[in-house]
Amino acid sequence: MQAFIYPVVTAIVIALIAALMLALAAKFMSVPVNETQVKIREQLPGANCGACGFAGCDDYAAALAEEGSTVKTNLCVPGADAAAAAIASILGQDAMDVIEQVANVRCSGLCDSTKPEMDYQGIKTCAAAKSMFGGPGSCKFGCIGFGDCERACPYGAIEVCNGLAKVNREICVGCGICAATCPQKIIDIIPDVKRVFVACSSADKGAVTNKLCSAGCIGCKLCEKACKFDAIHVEDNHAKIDIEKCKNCGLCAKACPKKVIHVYPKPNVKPMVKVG
Amino acid sequence: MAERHTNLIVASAPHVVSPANTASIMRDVLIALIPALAVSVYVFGIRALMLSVCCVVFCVFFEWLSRRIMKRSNTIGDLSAAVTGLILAFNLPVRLPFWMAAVGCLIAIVVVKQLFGGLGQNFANPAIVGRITLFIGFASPMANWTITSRMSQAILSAAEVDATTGATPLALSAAGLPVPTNMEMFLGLINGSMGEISAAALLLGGIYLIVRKVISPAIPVSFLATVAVLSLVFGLDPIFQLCAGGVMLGAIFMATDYVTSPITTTGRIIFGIGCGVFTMLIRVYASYPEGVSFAILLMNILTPHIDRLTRHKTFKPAEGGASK
Amino acid sequence: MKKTKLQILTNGIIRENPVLVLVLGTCPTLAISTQAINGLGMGVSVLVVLTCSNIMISALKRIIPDTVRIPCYIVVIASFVTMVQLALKAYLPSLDKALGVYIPLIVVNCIILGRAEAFASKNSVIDSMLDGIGMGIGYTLTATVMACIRELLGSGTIFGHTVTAGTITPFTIMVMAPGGFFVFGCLIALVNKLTKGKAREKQQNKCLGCPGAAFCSQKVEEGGAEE
Amino acid sequence: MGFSKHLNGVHVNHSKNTAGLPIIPMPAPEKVYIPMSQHIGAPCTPVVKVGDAVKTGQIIGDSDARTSAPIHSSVSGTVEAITQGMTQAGKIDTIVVIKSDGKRELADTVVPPEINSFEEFVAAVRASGVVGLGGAGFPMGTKFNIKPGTVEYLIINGAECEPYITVDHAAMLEFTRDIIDGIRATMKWLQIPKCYIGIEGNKPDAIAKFNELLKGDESIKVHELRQIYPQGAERVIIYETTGRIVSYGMIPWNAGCIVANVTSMLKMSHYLKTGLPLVSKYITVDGDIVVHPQNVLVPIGTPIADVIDFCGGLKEEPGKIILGGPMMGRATPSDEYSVCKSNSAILCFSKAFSNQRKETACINCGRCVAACPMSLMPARISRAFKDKDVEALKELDVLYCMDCGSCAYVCPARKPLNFEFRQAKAMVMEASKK
Amino acid sequence: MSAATVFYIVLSAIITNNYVLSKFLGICPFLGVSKKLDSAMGMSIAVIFVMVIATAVTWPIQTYLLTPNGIGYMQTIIFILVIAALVQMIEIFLKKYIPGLHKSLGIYLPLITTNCAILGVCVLNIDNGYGFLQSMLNSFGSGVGFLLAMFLFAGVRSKIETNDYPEAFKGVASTLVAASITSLCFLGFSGMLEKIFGM
Repeated sequence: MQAFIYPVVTAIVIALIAALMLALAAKFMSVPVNETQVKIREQLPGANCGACGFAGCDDYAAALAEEGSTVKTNLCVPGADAAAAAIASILGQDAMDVIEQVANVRCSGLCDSTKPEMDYQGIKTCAAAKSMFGGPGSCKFGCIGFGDCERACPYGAIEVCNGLAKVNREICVGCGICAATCPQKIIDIIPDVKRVFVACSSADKGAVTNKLCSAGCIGCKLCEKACKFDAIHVEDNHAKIDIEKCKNCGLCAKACPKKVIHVYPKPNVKPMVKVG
Repeated sequence: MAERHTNLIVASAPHVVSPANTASIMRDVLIALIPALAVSVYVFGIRALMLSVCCVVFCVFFEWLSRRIMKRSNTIGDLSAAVTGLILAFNLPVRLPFWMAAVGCLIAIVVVKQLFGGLGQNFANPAIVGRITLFIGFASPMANWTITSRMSQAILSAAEVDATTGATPLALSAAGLPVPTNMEMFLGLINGSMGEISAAALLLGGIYLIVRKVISPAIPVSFLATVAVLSLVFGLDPIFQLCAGGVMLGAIFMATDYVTSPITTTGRIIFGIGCGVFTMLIRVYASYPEGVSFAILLMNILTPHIDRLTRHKTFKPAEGGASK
Repeated sequence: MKKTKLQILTNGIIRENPVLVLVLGTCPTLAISTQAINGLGMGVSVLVVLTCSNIMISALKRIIPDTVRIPCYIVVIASFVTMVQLALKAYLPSLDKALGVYIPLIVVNCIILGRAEAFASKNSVIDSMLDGIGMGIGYTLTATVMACIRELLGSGTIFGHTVTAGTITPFTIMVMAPGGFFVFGCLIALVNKLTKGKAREKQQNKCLGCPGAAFCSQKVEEGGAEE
Repeated sequence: MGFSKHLNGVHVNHSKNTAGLPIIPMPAPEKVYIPMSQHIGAPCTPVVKVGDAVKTGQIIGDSDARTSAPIHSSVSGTVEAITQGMTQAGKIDTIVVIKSDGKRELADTVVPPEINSFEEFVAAVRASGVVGLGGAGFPMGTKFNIKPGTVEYLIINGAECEPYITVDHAAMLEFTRDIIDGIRATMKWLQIPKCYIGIEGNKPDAIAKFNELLKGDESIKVHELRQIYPQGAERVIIYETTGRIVSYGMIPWNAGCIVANVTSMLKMSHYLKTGLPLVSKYITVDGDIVVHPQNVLVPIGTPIADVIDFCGGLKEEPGKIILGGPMMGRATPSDEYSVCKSNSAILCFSKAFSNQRKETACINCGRCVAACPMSLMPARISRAFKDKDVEALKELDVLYCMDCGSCAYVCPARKPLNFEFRQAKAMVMEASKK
Repeated sequence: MSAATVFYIVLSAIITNNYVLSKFLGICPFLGVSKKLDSAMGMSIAVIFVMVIATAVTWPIQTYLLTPNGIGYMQTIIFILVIAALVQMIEIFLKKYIPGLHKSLGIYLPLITTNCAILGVCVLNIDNGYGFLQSMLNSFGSGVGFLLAMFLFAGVRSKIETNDYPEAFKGVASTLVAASITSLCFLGFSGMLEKIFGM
């Protein structure tokens, strides 16, 4: 009988002592933690992309937990509606939809549509190349094509093909890291619902652009005439679309002689035209 | 208007570069190893040459193969694999079966170097790890020393007394037997790993490397000096300790491997001293007779820390000096 | 998505192999895999403990209060470990001697605690048992394979039977510490290759490589450590 | 760090092929293309219109900004166009195109200035259009616009440590007297007690000539610099002559010094004597494929192609054309760019010579660490740059890199180290802005 | 106990019988927390701390409670209970009274409960038949040995962390190969301490 009692009693006594001490310790030495913040942080994807405007996910969670109602719950673009809803429910607020954003490259100059101006033998990044006479291409406004954006994208949504960055709109969450990285500043972050874009940023005069790139906007203003909503205008020698006014009709794209206005298919429909 | 020149090369300054490149440095190391190779062929016979060629060929082959499998650029042209192969060969006893040497090459090139991304990214010297692995893995073949008629009388007579003592001078010394004279040690008329026997030939190579500015004297000098000083401290003959075993080969060719040694001169001196201290500690106290390779490996592992602590101080005014 | 019983059972063998994919229980695997028999013995011991503790914890999951669940799990596991230890001592004393301290250390083998926390505390008794058996087989296979490789290369034998010894000089370093790390690394690389990198994502993305993964309240990342 | 210790550097092959050759003036080209930003600071706005007739030395661009220098027409003729275009500085800039009438008539404004006060001196220096002609392009007028008496040392940079370039050397031999006059004027108006003329030891004739003319003048001393690149870098020459340390975030004035290039001093001196502003530049034309390597006096704005033609053209299709020295100069994409104030050389190299950089892996040899004059750790900075580790870059003091290129010169792996560091600096600046 | 014995026990636990590199105890944190030197050192110091305290508690329990009552087999259960409670206690204590230390060590404490090196050292002290003082020395030495291994390996990892590994070897696999090479150099010291201290 003793063979059973000793181990059981010892184990119980030691366990009790340990439990008691821990319970006492927990009671007298506790330090409060902000659990809301931890919970919110768990809902965020942890990409630390900064699309919310805070310095990383932790920061955003802290701001939400501490300032509550003053910080919007729908700022996390990568986490999309799911994260927004989860955060809202943690904070006991109504869920808000995230305005889905997507990146768009304002250039269509593929390797065969434009020519290099020099034999660039430096570091193969766009930022470095830009510091050398504005990049190896003869057009100084377009995509340099060394893929700084591709390396920066945490989602693998942007890729350089044939010398031009292309965004995969299915994967892109619109976090804006590529736009911040691009030394040419030709990547825009725009609401996903907008589907008509001018894929050129050249500020060269039409004649110059025409000489340098077969896929460049020459500022002919045919699109301006085609647009029924006064949404497209030529500024800085290339067409620009006013996002507020654009109704996605695509008439400008039909009118464009250089085919630099692209129309993306509606979301959730298989893409018909690939970017660029 | 003149004839136009367009589409020129645009690259960043400087537009001129020093003549030394990786391949030329490695070539210099290979040249510096020739005297030691010659001595080992003289002492051990033609098999020394065969084993060396075998190691070089295997190393280059493994380098080529692994780069190919990883679908990366071919790097055998930088000659670093050939250098590894030759140095590894120098660390082997001349009778070692060729397949064992090949295992060493496999470990050195594939495991230690290419698995970590290739030249410049390994943290331990490939030849050293190759040697240690063989040394521990194939303990008896790696201690199977050969006696030839060109060796010192002390070794020949020791072999006659006891057939099992095909031993190195260090083993003789440990066993309390008479050891070769210092001159014989210096010239290399002894047995041991095939490339490390002749201190004279290795020194010649070392001087060549220093003159060609391939290596800085910091590591060899501090390493050898530490060994000498510690020998005196332990009451041993410093010349014997310097010429015996792998100290010369290690100090001149293995500890000075750029990739695995510190980058600053101060760091290199600390590295050399560390190598010397551990070498002597292992020689005197541990169960292995020779500690050079363990010492260098340990210092290789410590190199990141040494580098961290011996950083150059940037040229700037002392704290609180005039600033904007 | 609900997994079928078969999936639960086979999950642990390759796709979520506890050692090679989740990188749990590395210490005993490395330490005992010098001989195939030890690997097998260790594997079976873990299998038994894992299955029993999974069943027990799953059965008790409603009774155990949430706040003290970890100590409770540990006690349950420790009890089974002690039983296995006593059984080995009685019936296989040579194996017990060979495995030595690593038998009591099964208690802190993260596989067991990890499965208790991640699976058994949330699933039915039957599922938990299957999970335990599957994971246990995964562990046993890995430990045995690794031990076979090391024994073959390092001593030229497998399960003590001479294979190459005598014809090829054994590469003794394989049964020493460096050989253990190396073979383990190569096996993980092999699994990475077979799963086309999916295994690596698992190794990196969660803190599965650390022993406290199951119940670590503060993420280690905060302190700068990762994996 | 004691004064006795020298800064690191690299031994570069001097290749001073044109040393001892006289400076040959080049006739006005058909057209000159004068960019409006040839200096550090605010770009000038054109003050002429298309169709205007201009004369040599007439101001065609000016700015009100404190840090700026006026730009003068280098030829006489008519303004043909004012366009936007890429300049040799790699930026898009306003360019005034002047069609030369071939006469190079001087403007009426070219009369020696009258100087009676510090203010008038500074105004004259500014009006001369002289900028840091060694390559930096900092306006002299701004540099000298300090409180008189606050500077202890005037340092004249005659190191000319870049290989190939010999124009400073030629100018020092030819116009020694003018340079000394310029120095004396500067010392007088800025109340500087002491002047060092730093000349690298490979120009003993220039050192001898200065010593001879300065006999008995204790305030101006010639300092023979070691023959090691980069002795001419501002921070290095200040340290080597005075032992003072100027580093990132400081200007020489913080250390009580003013540094001026020897040619800048000469051009300023010429302006004070004749009133002719900076309209032409001494240029070394050299390189393995130039038919007649020589030193030329080139009107500013002359296309590179014209200068090369003047020197007999090229023996073969060039691989690289470099503006400036081979250590810090810029390779241009084409020879359509024009010469500007801060150029001192045009070097043309064959394709074979240019294609010598094939990057391999860093082998940690430590040559870059031994070479860096700023005692940085280039190999580690390069690694941190590769890892995009901004914290480490900052900690490794990448901002103190002065882009001298010593590290990249010695690198056996042919890594473009200093180019990487330029990117790294941009990364650090970007991060600290946030 | 002579000074030589003291040094022998401590040094052999540090070098020749290094817990991590020759006994494979505490591999998880060795691989997991060695990426940065700071965290590696924090973890190691926490381990030394807990090891010594755990030994101080478990040794008397075994010697005075379990063995005399013939329930030595309860060792595993009791030890792990005690260690778990101890770690928790230490954490709560540090959090309250030495928040600075808690900030630097605290995050490692929960990981230590299941660090097999802790339980291992407690069990091995008993298995080896060490007395109390010897056990304490052995625990301390083992902790320092852990620290040494972490220190060396943190350096190695800082150097190789961002290498371009072959695809399959990225991550844990390459870390293990690096550990393999690191453990190699410890073999060189075998027999050294026995010779020095004449054991």
